[in-house]
Amino acid sequence: MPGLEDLYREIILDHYRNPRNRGELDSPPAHRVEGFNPLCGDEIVVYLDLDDERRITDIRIGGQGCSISQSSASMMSAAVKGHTVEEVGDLTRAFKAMMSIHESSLGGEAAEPVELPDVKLGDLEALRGVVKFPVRIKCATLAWNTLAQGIDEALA
Amino acid sequence: MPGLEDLYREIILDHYRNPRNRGELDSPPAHRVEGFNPLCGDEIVVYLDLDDERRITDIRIGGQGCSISQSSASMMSAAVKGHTVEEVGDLTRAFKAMMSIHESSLGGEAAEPVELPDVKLGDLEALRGVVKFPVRIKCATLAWNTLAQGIDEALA
Amino acid sequence: MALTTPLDVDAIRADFPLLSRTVHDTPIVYLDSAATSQKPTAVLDAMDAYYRTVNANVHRGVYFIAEQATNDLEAAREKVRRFINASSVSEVIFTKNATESLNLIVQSWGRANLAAGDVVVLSHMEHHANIVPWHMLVAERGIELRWIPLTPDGRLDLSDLDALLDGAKVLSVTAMSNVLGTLNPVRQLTDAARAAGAISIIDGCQSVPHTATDVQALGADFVAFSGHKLCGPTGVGVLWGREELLTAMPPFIGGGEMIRDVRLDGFTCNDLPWKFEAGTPAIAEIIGLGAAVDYLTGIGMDAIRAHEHMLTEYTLRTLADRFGPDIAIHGPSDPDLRGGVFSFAFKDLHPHDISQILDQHAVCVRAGHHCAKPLMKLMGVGATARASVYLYNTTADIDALADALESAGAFFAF
Amino acid sequence: MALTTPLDVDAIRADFPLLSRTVHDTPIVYLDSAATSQKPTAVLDAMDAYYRTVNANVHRGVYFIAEQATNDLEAAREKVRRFINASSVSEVIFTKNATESLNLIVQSWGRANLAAGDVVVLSHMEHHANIVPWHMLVAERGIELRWIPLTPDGRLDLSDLDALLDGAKVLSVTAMSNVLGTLNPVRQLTDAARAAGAISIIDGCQSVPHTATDVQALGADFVAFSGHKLCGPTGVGVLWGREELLTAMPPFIGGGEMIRDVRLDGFTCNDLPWKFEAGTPAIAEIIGLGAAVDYLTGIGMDAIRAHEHMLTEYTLRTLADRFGPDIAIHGPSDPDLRGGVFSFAFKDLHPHDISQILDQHAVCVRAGHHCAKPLMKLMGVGATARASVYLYNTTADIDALADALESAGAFFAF
Ligand SMILES: Cc1ncc(COP(=O)(O)O)c(C=O)c1O
Ligand SMILES: Cc1ncc(COP(=O)(O)O)c(C=O)c1O
Repeated sequence: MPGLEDLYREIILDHYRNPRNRGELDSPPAHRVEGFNPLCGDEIVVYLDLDDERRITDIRIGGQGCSISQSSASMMSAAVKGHTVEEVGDLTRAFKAMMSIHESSLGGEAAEPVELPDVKLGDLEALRGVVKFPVRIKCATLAWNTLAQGIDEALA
Repeated sequence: MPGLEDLYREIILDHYRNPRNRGELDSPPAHRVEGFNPLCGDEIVVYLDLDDERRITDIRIGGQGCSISQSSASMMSAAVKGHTVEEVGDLTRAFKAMMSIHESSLGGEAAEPVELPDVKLGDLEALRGVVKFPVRIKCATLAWNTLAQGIDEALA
Repeated sequence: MALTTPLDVDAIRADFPLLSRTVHDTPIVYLDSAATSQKPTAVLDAMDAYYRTVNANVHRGVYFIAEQATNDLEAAREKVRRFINASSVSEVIFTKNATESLNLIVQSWGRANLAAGDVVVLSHMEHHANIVPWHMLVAERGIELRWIPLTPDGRLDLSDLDALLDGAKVLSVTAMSNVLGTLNPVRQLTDAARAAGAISIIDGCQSVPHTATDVQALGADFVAFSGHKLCGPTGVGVLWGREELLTAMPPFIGGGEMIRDVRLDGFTCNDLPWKFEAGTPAIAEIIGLGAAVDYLTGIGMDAIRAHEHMLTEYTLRTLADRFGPDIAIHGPSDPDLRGGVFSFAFKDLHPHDISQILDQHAVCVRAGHHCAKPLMKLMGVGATARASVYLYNTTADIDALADALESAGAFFAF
Repeated sequence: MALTTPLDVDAIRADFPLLSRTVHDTPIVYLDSAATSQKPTAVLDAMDAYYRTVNANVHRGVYFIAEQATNDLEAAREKVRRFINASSVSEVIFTKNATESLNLIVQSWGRANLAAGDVVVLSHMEHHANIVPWHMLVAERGIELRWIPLTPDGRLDLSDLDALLDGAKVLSVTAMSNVLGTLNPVRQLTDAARAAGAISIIDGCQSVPHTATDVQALGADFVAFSGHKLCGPTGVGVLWGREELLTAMPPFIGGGEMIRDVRLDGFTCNDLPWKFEAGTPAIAEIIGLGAAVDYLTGIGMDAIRAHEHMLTEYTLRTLADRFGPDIAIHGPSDPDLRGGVFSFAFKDLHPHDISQILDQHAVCVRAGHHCAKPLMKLMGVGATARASVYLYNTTADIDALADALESAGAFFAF
């Protein structure tokens, strides 16, 4: 049986207590995008600055949510800042692959082995335990889905 | 357990084989009314002549149905011909009272003891066994409900 | 002060198989009956017996088991009629859940009776099931929605009710909030609606399972509720409506059972209640619901309310005693004004995290927006944690909740 | 000539508790599976186990049993997806029955896409569930209905199909007639519809339980069927639709589960499939349906079709041999063109009377219009008697039917 320590790693609690890149950016010029978790009511707002080289020069996180969604957003913001959207795409795929075993089986689809992009997840590894708590996977992926949508919109 | 002989009395089969007052009347002057049993598809057409004294001077039965609905219509036609609508009303109430124990419990309502009008049912008594076959009650009452509707319409 | 209950809760608990299971090696503490209730053996047995010995399609078969299936289904309708004191079985329509019941009203009565600019009055504490169907009609028809506000302690603020109802065609409100526990003054509301010339619709999801219901005394035109919250199975709900209105309404779903005649060029509707029951009904579930109302009637709805009143008093007092300012329970503080649904904020913990940690102690509470996002917004929160009780809960369950909250507080202390 | 079956029917019969009951002291002979099937123990046990050990509301709970209930429900969706070879679980929508599935298409897709004068093509052999919803749209929108006629032996007469489809927006037909047993050439129909620029809707109520179904190979846009006819419980149906169409469609029933956000001034919809599943789902029933498709898959749909093909041959031959011109079986006489549904006229007996007398011999057949009144009118009858078989029926059941018919003939001989 998975225990609480699998879910609430120390580093997660640290990001929850001390969220990185919390706040807002003026929009415009920043791009602003909202995400919802329809199941629990968590909401996130991501503010993005992209430069001409498709690099995330700044990012801020607003909204409210549980320790998992907040810490995931905080870690994400730290991990993507300064990176190009291509690099962020790889990181997103790697992160979602880490989560996907359960996300897809929740949806009921067969668990296909996923080819991970060759990317270091770093601190984000701490969220691996979330897959043992399928309901919480959507908490962990909310920020990432919202970021992906924001990038799409900003580049459109 | 009720047996077939409770349902298919000889007199019922006789009316089924040799239906009385089968046919049509010119309409107008006759009043024509249709009835449906939505459950089984039985259909009945009643043609009525009423005189100025609210007396059924003639009646004809058309349509198609099972032995119970056909014989009930045939017996009804014989029983009401020549009677006033008031007399027919009493007869209808008496007949439906005979059927009602089960009709109402089918509908789920409490079986109230019913005060029968002081009316001789005659041959119609043969249909008493139908109450033991609740699904068939609607076969037996179809003609009567259709007649009542026709009288209402004719007098309206 | 000792609190007493009229119920033999030990005996009742033995009727509910799920309550004897464990979670993480700990006996389960089920405090989520506002989401769905547990089911007594009597209900499960009624459905199982139906499938094993009676199962046949209804309303059309002449043969023995088909007749019996029809009788069993219609007998369940009569049980529900009695349970809510409807004046006729024609007024008891089986749906798949309360959400469908409410949509049926909006899409049938609403489409037939409401035009652009017509006003429908809702409240800020409605469940999405009593909001979204109206939003859909706003989009389609241009009707206007007005909202009854709330007092700071989570009751309906009726000070401007007459103004809100002025010119309105419909008042649609919940009898009891599934978030705040608030019991609304239904009769006062339906009287005011009638005086204003509006029909009234009562969402009885949270009240019908927990208090004696007399639809005639409520003075409403429609009442909707679900089977699964009142010890019945999933897959069945009820719409009660006044016969006069139901008779005048166009059909909602078309198909078998609901017709008198079908031709290539049109159809005519069957009588009530079947006019609104197209297709093969949820036969086993309706029979299960009949068994559920028998079960609840056997125990007594007034006794159930008294038991939950006691638990409400105990819960409010216990949580306040043990956590003081660290806990805030939303909704009225007077147990006479509320049912056994307790949404709370605890320290600065997120409801999701609270529920997760409580689960480790086998304590089941819900965390989320409870399908009441407009209320969440009004309360200034994204979600709440919610514990809710039913006839099978005990003061020991509340103690377990408090103990588990204590460890949650400790776990997240920083 | 001996007929063989790939099924171990004795073993299968032992799985269905109802088949061991007696009626009037005679072992039951159940020949009404076209109305509803009997249920195997595996299905009843799955639902019972759910209620006894898992029961909790889905999609919103963090605690253990709520998570398990959600997993069980979504696992059942995946089972159904595999059973019909849908490309994604997003395309598998749970409804209360096939009737609701068809109404969902008409009221959501139809209202969004059809205007006055638009043509919908149906057939003369449709069930009311695939007629009345369209009549309702005729009344609301002024769409036009066209009807595919039938050949004298009860097949679709497709000689003018292209003309019927000319300019049509929708073709909606049954894959198999619930009266005549006719198996329609679905792929030919959907191809013709696509060529004409129409979407196609397949009523799979009678085909999905009895033959292997691959919704992608059918070439249709929507397929509707009910759980209760395929060994599943009452209270659950399925709508499969192509994701692209479902995504573009407006919601049908509004409430919890189907939303992403709700505000005072509007709402946004959730993703598929939940967008079309408002309110608490029929959780236990969906799980039961999952167990049913597991059961059928375990036996093998091709083997079931082969068994029923054998029974069809046996039935047609036996009734003809024993009653000659006294019996007329409607529909195609080639077992390759039909399933195991046998509507018949016997002497000049009314179907009601036939069924009544058969019941005395514990033989269960249906009598009535089978929710196909336009077809009855075309056939020139008010009703038919109908026997129908499934995987658990045997040639002995057909012999019992013939014996009982013989006594019915004798009883009414005059
Ligand atoms: C061909 C056909 N379509 C539709 C239906 C309607 O199914 P349900 O009553 O389960 O909604 C049936 C069964 O009654 C049927 O046989
Ligand atoms: C107040 C209220 N209304 C409506 C509903 C919807 O009920 P269901 O999901 O059974 O349709 C609920 C329960 O979720 C409720 O609590």
